[in-house]
Amino acid sequence: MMLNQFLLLAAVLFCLGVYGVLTRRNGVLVLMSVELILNAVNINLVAFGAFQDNVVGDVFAVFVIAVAAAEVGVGLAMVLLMYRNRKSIDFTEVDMLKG
Amino acid sequence: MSVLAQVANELTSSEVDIAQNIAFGIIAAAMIFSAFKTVTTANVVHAALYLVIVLAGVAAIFILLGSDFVGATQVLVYIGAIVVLFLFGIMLTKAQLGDDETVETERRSMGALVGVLLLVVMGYALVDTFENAELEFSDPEPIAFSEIDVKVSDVPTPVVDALPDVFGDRGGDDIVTITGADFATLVPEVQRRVPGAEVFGNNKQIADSIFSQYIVPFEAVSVLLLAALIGAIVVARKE
Amino acid sequence: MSPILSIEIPFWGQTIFRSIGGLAAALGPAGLLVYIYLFKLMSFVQSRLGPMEAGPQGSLQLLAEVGKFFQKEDIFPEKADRIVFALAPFVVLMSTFLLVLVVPFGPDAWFVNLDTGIYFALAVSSVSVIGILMAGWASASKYSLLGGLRAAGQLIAYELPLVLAVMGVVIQAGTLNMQDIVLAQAEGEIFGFGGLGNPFILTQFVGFVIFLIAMQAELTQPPFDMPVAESELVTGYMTEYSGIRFLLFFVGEFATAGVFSMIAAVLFLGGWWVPGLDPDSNLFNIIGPAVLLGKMFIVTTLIFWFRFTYPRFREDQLQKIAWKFLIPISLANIVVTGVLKVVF
Amino acid sequence: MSGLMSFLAVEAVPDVSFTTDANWFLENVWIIPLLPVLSFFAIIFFGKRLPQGGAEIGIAAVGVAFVLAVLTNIAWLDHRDNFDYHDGQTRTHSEKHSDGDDHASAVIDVDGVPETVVLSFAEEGEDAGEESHPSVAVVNEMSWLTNGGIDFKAGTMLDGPAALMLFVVTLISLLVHIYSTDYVSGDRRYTHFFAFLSLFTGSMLAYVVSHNILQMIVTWELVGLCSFALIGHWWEEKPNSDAALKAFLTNRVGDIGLLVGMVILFFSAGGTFDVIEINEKAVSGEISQTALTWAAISLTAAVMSKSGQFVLHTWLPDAMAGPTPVSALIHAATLVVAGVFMIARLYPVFWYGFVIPGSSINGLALIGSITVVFGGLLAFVQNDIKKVLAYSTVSQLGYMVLALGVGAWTAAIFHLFTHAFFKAGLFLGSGSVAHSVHSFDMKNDMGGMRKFMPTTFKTFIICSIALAGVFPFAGFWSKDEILVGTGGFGVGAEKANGEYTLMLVMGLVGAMLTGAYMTRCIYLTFFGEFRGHGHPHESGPRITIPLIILSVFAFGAGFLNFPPGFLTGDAKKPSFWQERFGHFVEPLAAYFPPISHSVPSWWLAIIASVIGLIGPAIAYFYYFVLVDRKANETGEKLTELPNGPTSSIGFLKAGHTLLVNKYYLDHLYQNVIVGFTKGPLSKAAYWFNQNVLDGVVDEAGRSAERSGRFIYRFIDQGFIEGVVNGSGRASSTGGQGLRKIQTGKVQQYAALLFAGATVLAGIFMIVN
Repeated sequence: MMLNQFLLLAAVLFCLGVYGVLTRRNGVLVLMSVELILNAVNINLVAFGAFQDNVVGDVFAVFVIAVAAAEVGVGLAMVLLMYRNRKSIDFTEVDMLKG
Repeated sequence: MSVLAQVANELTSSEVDIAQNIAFGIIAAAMIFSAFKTVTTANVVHAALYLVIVLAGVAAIFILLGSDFVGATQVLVYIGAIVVLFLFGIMLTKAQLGDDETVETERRSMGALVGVLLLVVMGYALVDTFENAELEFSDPEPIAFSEIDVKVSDVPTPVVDALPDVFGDRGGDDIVTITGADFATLVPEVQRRVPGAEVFGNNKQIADSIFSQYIVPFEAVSVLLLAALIGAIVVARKE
Repeated sequence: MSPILSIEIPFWGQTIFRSIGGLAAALGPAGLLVYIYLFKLMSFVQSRLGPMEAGPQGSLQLLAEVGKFFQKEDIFPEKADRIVFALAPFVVLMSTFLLVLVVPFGPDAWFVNLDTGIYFALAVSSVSVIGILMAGWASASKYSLLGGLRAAGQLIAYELPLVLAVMGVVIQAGTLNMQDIVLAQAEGEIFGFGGLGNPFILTQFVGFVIFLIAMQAELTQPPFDMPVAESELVTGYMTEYSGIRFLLFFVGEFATAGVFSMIAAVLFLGGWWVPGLDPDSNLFNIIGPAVLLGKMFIVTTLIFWFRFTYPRFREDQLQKIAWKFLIPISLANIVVTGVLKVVF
Repeated sequence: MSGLMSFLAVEAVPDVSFTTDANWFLENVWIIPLLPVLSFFAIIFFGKRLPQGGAEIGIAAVGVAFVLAVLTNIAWLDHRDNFDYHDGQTRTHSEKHSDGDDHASAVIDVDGVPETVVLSFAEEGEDAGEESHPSVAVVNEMSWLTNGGIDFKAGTMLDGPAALMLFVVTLISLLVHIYSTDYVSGDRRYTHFFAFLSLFTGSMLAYVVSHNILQMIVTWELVGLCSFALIGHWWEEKPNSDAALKAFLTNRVGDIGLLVGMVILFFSAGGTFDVIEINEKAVSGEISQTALTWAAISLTAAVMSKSGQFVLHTWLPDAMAGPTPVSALIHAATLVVAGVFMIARLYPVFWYGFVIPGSSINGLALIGSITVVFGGLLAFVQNDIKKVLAYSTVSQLGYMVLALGVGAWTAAIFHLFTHAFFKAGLFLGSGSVAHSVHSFDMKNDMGGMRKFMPTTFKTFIICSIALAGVFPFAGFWSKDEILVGTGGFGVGAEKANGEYTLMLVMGLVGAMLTGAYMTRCIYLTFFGEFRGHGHPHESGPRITIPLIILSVFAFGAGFLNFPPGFLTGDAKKPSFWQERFGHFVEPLAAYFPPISHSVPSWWLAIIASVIGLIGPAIAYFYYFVLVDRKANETGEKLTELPNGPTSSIGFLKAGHTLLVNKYYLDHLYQNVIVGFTKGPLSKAAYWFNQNVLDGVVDEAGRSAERSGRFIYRFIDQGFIEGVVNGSGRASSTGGQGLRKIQTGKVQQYAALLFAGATVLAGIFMIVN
């Protein structure tokens, strides 16, 4: 197997994640897109780990997974707070700080 | 020892490559399709379920790369916890059944432009840099094995069966020497039964490096998780 | 490579063989459990005979029930999300089939010998939550949604003690591989006496009890059956299901009970091994599955006994037991096990 | 007979440092500190529910630890004499450097071929005709974590001083525990008290068996923390909590020195925390002299605060605010000897850092000798019996530091050992008296106590005599050894480490003072008329039995280390019972500097004894004769002469005032240093600010104004104005345009971010 097929797959996932982050209005969907980006990163880490025949990539992938869990926990809590305050989780409505 | 590495014991390397490539192709296609649907579908719950497919695909990719521990972690944390949290979030914010046309902004073209631009740049860079990089999987090797003298009666049957030259017709209290060369000829399942051999799989290596070399990041992540836990409770709690 | 009956089988053949074996290993015990426990033991506990008409002593009742479900109409609620609704039971069942793959039945009799064995099992067991949430949401019914949410909350809460209880065994055996866990018990010694091996139920009794309680909750069986509490939620996330799809949920529940019991038997009761015999002998490839089945029935008898005799917990009690009681105890168990492992 | 090492020769230091394979008790000493620590948690969690309020757990844990410590000492005796360093399990100095990263267990070779260790030390012990037998420390270590290429290890290191301290700490702690069950019974924080007593003991035990300096720092701080908790045990009263805070904060000052010193050692020893390795490198000269000197100076600061050396000793008397058993524990076995033990543990650092051998003065010895005299003087003006003892401790600690400073290592440890018993006995005795009269004030509430408390009186007398250094009590032997070790006036023959004449004189003066202030203390407490209230009575057996045990040790502990030549008459003829203690504690290994041992001197012993008795004699004359006569004449309850020398003679009066005010050190700290900073210094700064700085600033302002006016008139109005207005308009227009970009929409920002990053990445790619 080539290293590149994994990296390119990760690149596609990453770009789809970016697209999602940029176009979604729903807070939960934005968070999901962020997960796509993180997973793309994880694929890269593990692929490079396998490429160099060590476990550093695996270790950091595990760390990234743990951090992602923390991120989703806090992120969803914020979305819930937003829903409670504004009865909506539309990100485009949270623009009170515009210039 | 991953599933695929086991397959590798039974097929020649070219066959492995074909099988693995076919598997990769199927998984990658499913993942890209699902990821696309995740970021475009108007139904929030469907997006979450498509995300499950992507995440499962990532887990499969990890196993394909020989990191079944990370794969299992991916399933346990992402599918077992994160997606469930997403579904909770969706259901608690009263997502409607069916399509919700308000989930996307009007700026799709801008997102698509950035995405495609990014893909072009990254794709070009990757193809340019790693054009001929090939993944080679070495079998998990025993880290701690040295020549050992053992009583035949202490050696498990599969080891005796697998090393006819060494054991011959000796038995009982006879002492035999298992050398590193003999050891290397054994398949991993049998290797781990050799007295004195400590087969370091991927798991042990990961554990070793987390708890020695990366102990500080590990502790930092634990503190981060605790902070996130408290933060999430404080933020989401009703006054 | 594992020669089965000394015949070289090509890989694709082995794969098919394993898939069929996996189905059988999950579904066979499920049928037996339904018949023995739900039909017979439950009746015995309640001082009645149970089904007696179909076949001698009602032994064909199971077939009759399956036939009945096959005949029924496959109903979709009008507002349901049809695809998700249809897929949900399969997701639940798939989690069970993935679980059975890593269970070892003998020294060479296994479907997949994963290095991450028990960790993989715990990981895939959590997939069933997705199926339940899918069913609850797609049914477009308040009962179903509430049941699904309750089930998910419960399953997440009890997933933790389940994993933590296993950690004690993993620390003691020094491996995640289930085959090696069996061998660690077979080759272990208690205070230098190796005749009985060292079944971890002796040294990890706390872990075993926590595992059983958490398993009961994972199966949403009484006394942990809030999500399907018929007096409040009809049957929770299964309310809108009928016919074959309901049967799938039903089979999934009992198959999971069987597979979880097998895992408990492997972790705590020595798996396919019986004391006094050499764990390397080929004999175990033949009697191993039977031994494991026997040990599985010991565990299932325990959990179904509780199922038939205890009343249901309240939702807050149920969460309290998990977070305030089981998790601290299992954490303490891990600490103690770790310390003892280092000391000895 | 191979066990007796030659005490005359400059022993050749063997190349052997430590072994990892020894008797079970020696390898598993970690159990001893663990027991009291576990007991701490057990008492904290379950103590209140037990019938004895948790005391039974503490006593049981410390008791078991004591038994283990005794067994460890027996095992060490055997190991010290009979360990065969020729077999393959010992690691030598040179080998250690080759594979220093490996775990200790890696030494035992897998292939089973034993490594032969060739000992390269020459047999120089010709004077006694014996081969030097190395004292090989027992190390049990494990890798705790690895980070940044440094292997952090945890483990225990047991050698002579460590084994000795295990015995002393557990014994005294056990007695203190038993004593406390009576002394603090009915206290509102009884359980809490025992919990911290246990933790205190446990941390000190962990400190003495520390395998690396990191562990030493941690346990050192733990000891400090426990002392804080115990000194402030009755924190409801302001002075007590103040005293606890003072102890803690003063120690913090020294702890900075500790950290700095340890960091210097860590880096100069090439990144290792290992005590043995650091010591080896100091001995072999791998650490530069400068680094050693700075490390030694920094560590001395730590010792000054922890072991109450002069100028940083002020917290120690205040620490008497804690319950008396705690004072006994602090002063005899735990807190304050930590500093002394640290010098002993890292002795090569001080030995080479202060250039101890062959010199006649150095910082360590100077601090010690000043402390001996100044601390002793302060004891004369105290009315609180515990404060007398506290200053006495300061003075005795001065002796230990002095001894270490002059190279008399063994004498210092020996004094630490004997001092532990009689000082614990004195403190517990004073507690016994105070328990009975409910006060510590000798002048107002005591007097004539010998009639009421005969047992306490007898033990107190024995301990006092031992403290004063009267033959043949314990204090005599250890103090004499220190005095000989100074080598002043050429005593100790050519084998002493240097000629520290000043230290010898100070030591003799200190000995005289010791006897005198103890005589004063005994008179005020036990003789004369009872001046207090109520009906005092003898304390119960839980208090008196520890006192009796301690006084037995105070009498007999000195016999462990007869000087060479004692009883045989010929110093060159060793006999079996001589120098047993030195043989037991002194490391003779590659991690210990080659100290030499002084030859005992008969005439010094006699002179010291005479001088030591002059002090008490004068005090006896003053109190027992003059004051007693006056008291009988006037019929009053006198504690001193109404017209004594301190009130009638000018310079004595001045001296008395100086002492009462504790050399004005507290004034120095509080009024002068703090006050100076608050008062004159800030005033000066203010004046400087007002007049100099402001003047400069004002002048600068004025000239700027002048030039500004000039520039305004000629340059600004004409030329700049146009440019400024133009740029203002430009930025206003630009701002209006850019404002549209700041929409507040997060996703738009994200899009710009990603697009920007992509473009940058693309540019980099093209450039490369």
